[in-house]
Amino acid sequence: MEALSLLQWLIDGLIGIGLLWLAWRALFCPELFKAIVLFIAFGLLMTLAWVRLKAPDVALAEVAIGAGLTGALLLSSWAKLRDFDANKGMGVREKNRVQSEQKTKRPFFHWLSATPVLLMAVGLGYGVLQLSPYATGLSTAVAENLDASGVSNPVTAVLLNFRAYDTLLEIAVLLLALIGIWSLEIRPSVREATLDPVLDLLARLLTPLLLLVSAYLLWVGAHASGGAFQAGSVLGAAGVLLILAGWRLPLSLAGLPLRITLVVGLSTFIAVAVLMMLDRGQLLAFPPSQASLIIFVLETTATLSIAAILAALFLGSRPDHSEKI
Amino acid sequence: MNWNDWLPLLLIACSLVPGLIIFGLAEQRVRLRTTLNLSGSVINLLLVAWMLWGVYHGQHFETRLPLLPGLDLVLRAGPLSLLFVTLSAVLWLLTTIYAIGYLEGSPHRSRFFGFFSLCVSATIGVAMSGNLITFLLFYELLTLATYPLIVHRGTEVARHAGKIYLRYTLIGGGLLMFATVWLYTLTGSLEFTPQGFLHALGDEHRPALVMIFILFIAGFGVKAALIPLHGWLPLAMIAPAPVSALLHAVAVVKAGAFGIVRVVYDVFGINFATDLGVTAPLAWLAAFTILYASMRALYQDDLKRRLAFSTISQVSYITLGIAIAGPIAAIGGVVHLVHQGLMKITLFFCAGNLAETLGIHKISEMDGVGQRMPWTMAAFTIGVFGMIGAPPTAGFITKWYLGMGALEAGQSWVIWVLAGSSLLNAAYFLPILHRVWFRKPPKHWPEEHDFGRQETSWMLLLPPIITAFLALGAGLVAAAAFSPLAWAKLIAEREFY
Amino acid sequence: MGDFLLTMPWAVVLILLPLVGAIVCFLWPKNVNQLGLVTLAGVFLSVVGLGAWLLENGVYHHAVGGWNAPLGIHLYADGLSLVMLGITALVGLFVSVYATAYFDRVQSEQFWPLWLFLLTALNALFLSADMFNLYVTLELLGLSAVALVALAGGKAALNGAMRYLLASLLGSLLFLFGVALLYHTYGSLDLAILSEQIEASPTVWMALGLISAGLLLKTALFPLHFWLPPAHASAFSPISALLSALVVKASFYLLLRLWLELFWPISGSVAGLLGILGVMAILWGSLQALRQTRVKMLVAYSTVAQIGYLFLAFPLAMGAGVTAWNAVMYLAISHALAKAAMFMAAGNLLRFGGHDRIADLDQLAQRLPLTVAAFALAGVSLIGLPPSGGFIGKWLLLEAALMQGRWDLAVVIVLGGVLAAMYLFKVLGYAFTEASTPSKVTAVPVRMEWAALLLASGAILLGFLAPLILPLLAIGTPFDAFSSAQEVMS
Amino acid sequence: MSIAVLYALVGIGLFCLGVYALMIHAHLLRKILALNIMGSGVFMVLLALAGRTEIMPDPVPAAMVITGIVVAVSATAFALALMLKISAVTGRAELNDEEEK
Repeated sequence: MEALSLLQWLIDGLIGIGLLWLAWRALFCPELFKAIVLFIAFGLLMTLAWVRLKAPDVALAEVAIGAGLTGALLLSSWAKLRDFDANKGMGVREKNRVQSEQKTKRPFFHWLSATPVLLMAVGLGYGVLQLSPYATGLSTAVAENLDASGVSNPVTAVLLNFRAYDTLLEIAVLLLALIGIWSLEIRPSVREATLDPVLDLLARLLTPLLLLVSAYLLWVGAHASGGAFQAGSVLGAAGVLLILAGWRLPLSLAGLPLRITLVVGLSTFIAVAVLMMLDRGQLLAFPPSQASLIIFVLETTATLSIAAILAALFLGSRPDHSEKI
Repeated sequence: MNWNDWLPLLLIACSLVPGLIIFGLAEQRVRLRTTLNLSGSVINLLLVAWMLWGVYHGQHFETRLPLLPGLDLVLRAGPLSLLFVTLSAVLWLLTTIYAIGYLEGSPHRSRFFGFFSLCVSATIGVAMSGNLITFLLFYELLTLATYPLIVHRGTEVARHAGKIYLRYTLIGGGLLMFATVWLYTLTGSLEFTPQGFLHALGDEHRPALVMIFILFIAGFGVKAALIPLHGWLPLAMIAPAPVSALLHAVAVVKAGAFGIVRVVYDVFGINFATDLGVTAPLAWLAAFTILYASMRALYQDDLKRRLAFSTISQVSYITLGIAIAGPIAAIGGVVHLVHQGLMKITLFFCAGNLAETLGIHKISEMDGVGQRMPWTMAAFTIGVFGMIGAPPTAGFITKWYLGMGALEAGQSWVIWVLAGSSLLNAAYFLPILHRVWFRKPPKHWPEEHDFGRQETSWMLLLPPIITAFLALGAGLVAAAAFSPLAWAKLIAEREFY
Repeated sequence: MGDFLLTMPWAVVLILLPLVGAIVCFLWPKNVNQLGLVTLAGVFLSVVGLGAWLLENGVYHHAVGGWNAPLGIHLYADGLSLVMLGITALVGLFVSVYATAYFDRVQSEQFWPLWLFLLTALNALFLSADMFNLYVTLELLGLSAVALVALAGGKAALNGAMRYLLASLLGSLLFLFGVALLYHTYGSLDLAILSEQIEASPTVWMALGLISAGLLLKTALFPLHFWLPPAHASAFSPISALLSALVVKASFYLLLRLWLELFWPISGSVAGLLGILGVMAILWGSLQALRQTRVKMLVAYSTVAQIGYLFLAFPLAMGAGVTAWNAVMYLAISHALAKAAMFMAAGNLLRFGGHDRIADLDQLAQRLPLTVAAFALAGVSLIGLPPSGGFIGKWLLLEAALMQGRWDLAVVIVLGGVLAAMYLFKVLGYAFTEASTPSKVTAVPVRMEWAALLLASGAILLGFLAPLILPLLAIGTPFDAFSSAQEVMS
Repeated sequence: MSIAVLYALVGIGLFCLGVYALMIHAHLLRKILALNIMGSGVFMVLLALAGRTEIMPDPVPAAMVITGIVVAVSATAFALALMLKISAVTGRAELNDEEEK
């Protein structure tokens, strides 16, 4: 028992130090590309930390979204930045780029910022250490009401029943980010559209697998770790892969049909909310007998939309506009 | 619903509503604009007459609307209010006629007359205010409404004058707001009450009250152009003549002086103010302003600037009359509200006529102008004698009561101030008269406009002649029941006994 | 009809209606203008309905999903939320009408979904009583606001948007950190439950610090205002109007709500700090505004200064509770109306002359009288001259300051008004003079001029509506939490 | 000190590192990285502190963190797009302070 505990401490200590070290390196290593790779590694280690903290749902979300999709977004943005620089055709561009990637404010400013940050760190640490050693969460409240929620995975119960309103707004945030990006009117870069045979093969092989995983995660979310966000991000990853391989939506689908796919999750959520309001007088109040069905419908449509939005976020430019220009 | 409850509001509406409509009128709709303007001012006069009659017979006119918890917007027609309202109503009608003639054919007239009406509404509001917050409201509205009139010509000089005007008046306004709120936190009331509402306050508040008094005087002193707060006034001369007339005789400086009257009489109460020891320094300040501004006037060649310094000097008679703190001097001070208005507006009308008809702006250009424009200069002469205080003009009445009041209150030094001021007035006005009547006219006037057989347009000529007669009349029939003097006596009685 | 008014769940409609509107505008962009205006009208009516409900029944509670706190999320509305919702709907309606004339086809297709998301976020924020839910609404608010700023597309706007985004995200994370600490101290996210249990402890102090810092950053209180002028000045004018009038107020509202209901027992002692920052914001913002040579930049710095006023209430509340809070709410709504009108007016003159250089305004007083009138009326309220909403607000604030002998604050309140007059009349003065180099002019749509003027008149009208609005604010006595704390102390 | 507190302290460390990096870096991609690491730090505090007692894991913080991760990726995607746009317009992926004056 004692040895096990020591081992645990060792593992957790190493994870903690590793996280801090990776974060430090990702933030301060001279090369941006390396920084991004370190950040992805950081995300993977975070996943491990979530597992250690007994939060497998979060771990799944982290690996798919935190490390995976964010990493992909960062890398593709970095590549596009490099292309801009290349197109400008500066003579000493490589040197310039490296300088710009490392550029920080004046040293005086470093100290000026470091002091309050250190103070804050000390204060926060003290505040956390002063917390009572007994958690005062809502686990009992969740457990007591789990039966009425329609699912047996407590995290899903919180996300889609007890605090479904948060989730509704959260899907709105996702959609909003996409609409925001589209309104920036970024032109697609030429390079994106070329087909890469290796990636193409990879995409062909992986897409069905990812589809399957996604469907499993969606299904399992009701009683074990998984759920709409994890499923959606895996499905979205399939989309990202297809985009990387050079695959594009046919123009006939890139307009209204795509937009409908993007909003179907949020719309269903709202529709359910309103129906429940009319039926039971309270927003998003699911009758316990039908709760599991309702949650399944919500999750399915949400998965579809989340996947579509995430893939579209990755693409960046508006598919129906890009062809017109 | 009692009709009398809404009469004060209606009085304001009959200049405000035409004003707002005029803003929306196209530039060419001269006839409609003129009709609106004149009918507004005529209705206004009739209402004032009705209320004068009513108040004389003991009726009560008061509009009260809630503004904040515990604070109302109050418009009330008391004797003091009506004195000022009557002056404004009469002079508004005349100035409107004058302005129509003066601005004929010039651009932006809709804007001009709109703000002009707004300005009069604000003045009437100031006059009728039944408490300090209402007073403050209309007082600031007046500042805002006069600003576009001052910068009306749109030149760089006008913009600068407007900027300086605002800087002075808004800082003054800020002080007033400060003082008013401070007073409110001490007393919980702002209602104008004869003989004040502060004497009930404990002795420990005396230092605070002295500070509040100083703040009030500083705030109102800006518009009343007490030295050293007068800097904006000579600059504001850049505005068109009707605006100067309005600023000097009716609206702005008068509002300042009226504010001082209100604060001393209806907020502090004259006895309490004397007791606090704040009236004597005020009297010295007023006396200094009277003499110093007169000295400055001596050195001005620009006619309107000389008149401006004369205004600074004359308005302080009002303050002086209040600050002497005796019933007879009070009569002199209050009645000067009206007298100064009548006399000074005459002078400004005449100065405007000279500028508009002959292009004369400087005193050195006025040689022999009496032969070219006898009627205008006759009115001017009456105004000048009034200013000097020669009997039987209105100015004489003022000085007589001020002097008697000072003696009665045991402050004989005031006599010397009055004498000195009269001498100085004579020194800067009489040489003008000499030039006008006894020198030979030049071959060409600086910029002559042709008005046919008359010396100038009748719309420009009529108002100064009427005001000159009024100024003379106020002196001649001072003993009559409805003369300004009779009202001033009524007001003083109410305050002192 | 009366029954209908009282039985409809207006609060829920206020959140879902703009959200549905946003989705519909996104799906079918053909008729965005009409769709958007209908949505806004619906939102406006819903606020009226909610107001009627509140007047009848007092505060509004709604347990979303039928789950009571602490498990579920509560919607909550009292007088404070109602007034914020009302001002949002009113300003939103006018800005929307303005926007239909301001934007071209493509721009309005982009504008409407984002603006309706913003409106959803605002309404949801004013109605939420759950700390984590508030975090989500803050993110929704921040992202939509930044996306709106970026619509203008130019160098300045993109830079402004980025700065704004970084500040906004940093603010949200600080807020979330505070929420995490609170959750782990008391095991709840519900405001009411938290407020019953809260007491001073190092953790709670840290939470207070983090949450306040995050919200102050979003409210752009000096010295955290650096992001505001570039973002507000470079966005499209109707968007600047929304940001200055509403978005900044939302985080201020939240700060006020949390300090009043959650932190007051402990935060009273540090309220003076906010007051000092407020004073500095007034002075610094005004001086910066005086230095500006462009109208929109000047108006943006004026926002920095006016935000300072809102924070003067915190040190004053100790002795003059309700008066100070009434003052600050009155100032907030007057500023919302006036500043929106002012940005719209600035948009008009930009459209008219193609520039907003103050020295070259070229006789606008004659050529664009409605716009200049709008600017002037809005200015009157901002300066705090009577009769206007700003005057009532400053009067109450001054009263609160003088009641407890805070001369320093009283002087700053008056001085700030004078400074505001100086920089605003600088613009107005040049509207009377001729420019040295006349520029080509474009006609301004009538709708844009009237929208600005009516909104500005609203700011003036507020000067007479205090007897109506102050009782509304008192529904559910949002400022009572404070009074009881005061009693305990005395 | 329990493992929960250990992770919470790591979270605080990540958060503060992120704040520092956000303040001193000029390149926008770094700033975005910094915000993400800050976010991870907050999430870690939020979740770790729930594990102070060993009865059963509290699902509410987990749900909040999942929501937070999704919000963070939305914000990151938008920030990156904005960065690309800035870089396309100005030629640099930095905020230019000088040009506002």
